[in-house]
Amino acid sequence: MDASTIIARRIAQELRDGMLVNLGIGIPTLVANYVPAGLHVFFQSENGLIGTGPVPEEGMRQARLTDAGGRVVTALPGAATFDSATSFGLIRGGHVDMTVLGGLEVDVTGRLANWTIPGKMVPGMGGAMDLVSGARRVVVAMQHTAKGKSKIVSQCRLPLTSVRPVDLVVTELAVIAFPNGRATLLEVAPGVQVADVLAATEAPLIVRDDVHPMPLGSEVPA
Amino acid sequence: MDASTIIARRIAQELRDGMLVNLGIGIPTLVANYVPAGLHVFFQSENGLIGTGPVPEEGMRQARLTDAGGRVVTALPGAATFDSATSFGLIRGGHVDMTVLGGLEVDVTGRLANWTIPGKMVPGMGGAMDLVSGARRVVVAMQHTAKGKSKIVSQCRLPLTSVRPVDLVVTELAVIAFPNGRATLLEVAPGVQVADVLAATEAPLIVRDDVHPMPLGSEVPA
Amino acid sequence: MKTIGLGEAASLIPDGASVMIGGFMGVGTPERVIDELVRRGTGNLTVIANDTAMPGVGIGKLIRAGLVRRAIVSHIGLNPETQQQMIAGKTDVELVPQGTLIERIRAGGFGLGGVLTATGVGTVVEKGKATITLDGKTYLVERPLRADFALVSAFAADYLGNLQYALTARNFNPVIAMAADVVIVDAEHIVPTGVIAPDHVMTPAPLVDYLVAH
Amino acid sequence: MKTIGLGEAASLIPDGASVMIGGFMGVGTPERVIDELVRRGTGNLTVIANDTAMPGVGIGKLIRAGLVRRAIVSHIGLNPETQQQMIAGKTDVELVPQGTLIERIRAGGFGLGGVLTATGVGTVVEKGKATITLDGKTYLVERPLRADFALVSAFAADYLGNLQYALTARNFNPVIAMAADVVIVDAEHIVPTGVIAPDHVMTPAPLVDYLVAH
Repeated sequence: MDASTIIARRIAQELRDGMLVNLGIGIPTLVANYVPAGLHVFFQSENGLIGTGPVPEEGMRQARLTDAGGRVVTALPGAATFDSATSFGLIRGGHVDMTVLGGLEVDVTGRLANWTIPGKMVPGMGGAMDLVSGARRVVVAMQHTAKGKSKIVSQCRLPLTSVRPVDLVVTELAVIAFPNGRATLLEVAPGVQVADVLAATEAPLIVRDDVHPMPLGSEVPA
Repeated sequence: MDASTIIARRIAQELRDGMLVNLGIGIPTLVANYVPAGLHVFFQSENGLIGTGPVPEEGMRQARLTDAGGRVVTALPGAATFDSATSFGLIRGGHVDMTVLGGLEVDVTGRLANWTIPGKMVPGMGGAMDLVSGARRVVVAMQHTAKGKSKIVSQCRLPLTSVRPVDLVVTELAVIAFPNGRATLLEVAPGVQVADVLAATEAPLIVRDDVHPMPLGSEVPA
Repeated sequence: MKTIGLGEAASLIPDGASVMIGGFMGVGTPERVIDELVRRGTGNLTVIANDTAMPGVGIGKLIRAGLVRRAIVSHIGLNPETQQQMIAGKTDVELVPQGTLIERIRAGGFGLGGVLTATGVGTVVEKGKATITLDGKTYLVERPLRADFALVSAFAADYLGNLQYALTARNFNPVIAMAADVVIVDAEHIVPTGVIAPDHVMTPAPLVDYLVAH
Repeated sequence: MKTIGLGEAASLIPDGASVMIGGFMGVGTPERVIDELVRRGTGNLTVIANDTAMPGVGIGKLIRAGLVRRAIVSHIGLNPETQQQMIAGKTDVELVPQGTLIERIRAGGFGLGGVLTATGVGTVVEKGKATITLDGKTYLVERPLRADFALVSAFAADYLGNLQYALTARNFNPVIAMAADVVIVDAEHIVPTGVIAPDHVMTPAPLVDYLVAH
């Protein structure tokens, strides 16, 4: 299983029936492919849609129906559309139960940087700052390292997305939470040892006695 | 012509094509009966309607279609409905070109009191404070006196609706504006003399050289 | 979203709860839920709504039954019973300009710490409020309002909980549906999922906690 | 509301104007009006919009033509040309969190002096902004945005100017239609008055100044 699949499948285990969930671009989008059977989850695209469905069949594209990445999608029965002020009211007002975003760095207290690399990449924060500040639960989906360097760091070098700590970081190696403001290892990926995670992580991690393997659910066809 | 008719017909002369106008309960409502021929005016009910029409024919009532006084009305072709936040966005944001409200007192600088008589009547301000603070043009429709006492006063004794001065006061005797923050007599009703107005008015009035009779338009059937 | 009976819906609301209620002079108010609260005698309520309607209509029923301890409303002009209870000290009435009231509720639901408005500056509404002067203009800092419950009246609800309102019965309803911990909806029509087109949904389903069964 | 030709519509907008433009990655952007601005070379514009789309798409056409002096947007990630112009100092880019951006535009259109939001507190977004601490929580005071023109893309407009948007092409459009001195609408369909039902009107007619003729 590749890194993205591990991350997406693990995060899908966080879904609960009736949740309103916002998925960022990239790995987070994949989470929608692994919704556990029997759950009804609402997916929001922050450009103004709840009930985002998969990409349409050939010949059935509607250019006015896109996700937050600008990709043409479909709408599930019972979908709702709305303007951007309402969309961010849902986000800022805590109506989004969970948001899944990519990350560049997460510090030892759970603070996320994910919107710019000064001098290199200035894409802008888009909706990320509102999502991290406002969603009930913030989950970061990212590879554990970039170019061999840990993305879970003692202190963020990059500009923060929010001072609010995230709730969970899921990588292809580990699941990390931040109880009492300290990065804590909860789970390891199948075949990964605690020592592997510690070796790959810059930030000091509290290791719980009950570190266990990630639940990945059963694969559901996309 | 009774007082209400004079006031309503005079105020109708202030209407311009394409205006969005909010009419308060009472005399202001009558203004809609005298829209000059050839003008298309949008009337807003602040409970969430633009395109408010007259009361329906017998047997055609729709209980979910009311004006700001709670009266069952109709909607004209091209009407629009919206929630209260949007309705007051239109008002506060200056999209309402003219509002016509009743008044209890207007002071010599044009400040209006129209929402409460402490110890006697506590109806609440409803939308009046937003209308007076936010509409582009504020016109007060009221009788010149109440129980023989002038309602145009040196200083309001009643709690103010807004510190923003109104633009025009129309009574059954006179039209008064507030250039440079001073009550100024512009027009008198048919058959009324300047001296009659001065005698009926507590506030000192500046009398313009060119005081002229109120234009009342031609009566348009309701 | 869960579908429940009328009695069960009303039983969720304890004495002393804060309750936002849709409606403008009784138009767009969930009458059935109000009737059930009156029947049960759920009291000591804080009601946040545009008005208290007329005696014996909509929120006026709660007033008449003496169930409202505190009302945050924009006016009570058409309900002399509210005025009497206010003067008698039975009901605290906080009068808020209508545009400010709906904007405070929206701020509560939209996650804002407040809004700045010129409405009420220099009037009794200013009393006890922070003001801020920006670019030479003074504004009141108006704080968000939230409630334990929102009692929403809709024209149609689908099986998921998407809502549609009709004509001027919309008023406060979509805004209060954002601003309460528990949202209870009474819909005139319940329709299968998909019957309300996405562009016509006025309150998205995830905001609705309970739909009162027909 | 006045119906005018495309050329006349674009000619209303002078060099140096501030322009709010609807759309999200080009979806819901009035392409015809943009094309005409490019043809005329209307430059030195301040653009307020969610993003600058992609190179050669929507607002990306204005960028490519070098017509944008200043952009107030939430991201430019999919348009490297905007990034290049920013680095070269040709275009000032002010990045604003998307939820804050739309709320600032709304405040401009809804007559608010600003809104208080926790979004951006403790980040670079806070720089140069007033903060206010209420009940122990710190908020940024975010000021209203307005523009000389709003360029709105609608799905349908009726003869009076009532507008309806479709699906995710709605985005910023109904909000900018409240926040500009002059509102110019390009609608995919023009329909007789009454064809859009009152409950389906998303922008009421009095907000629209000009409708581009078909």
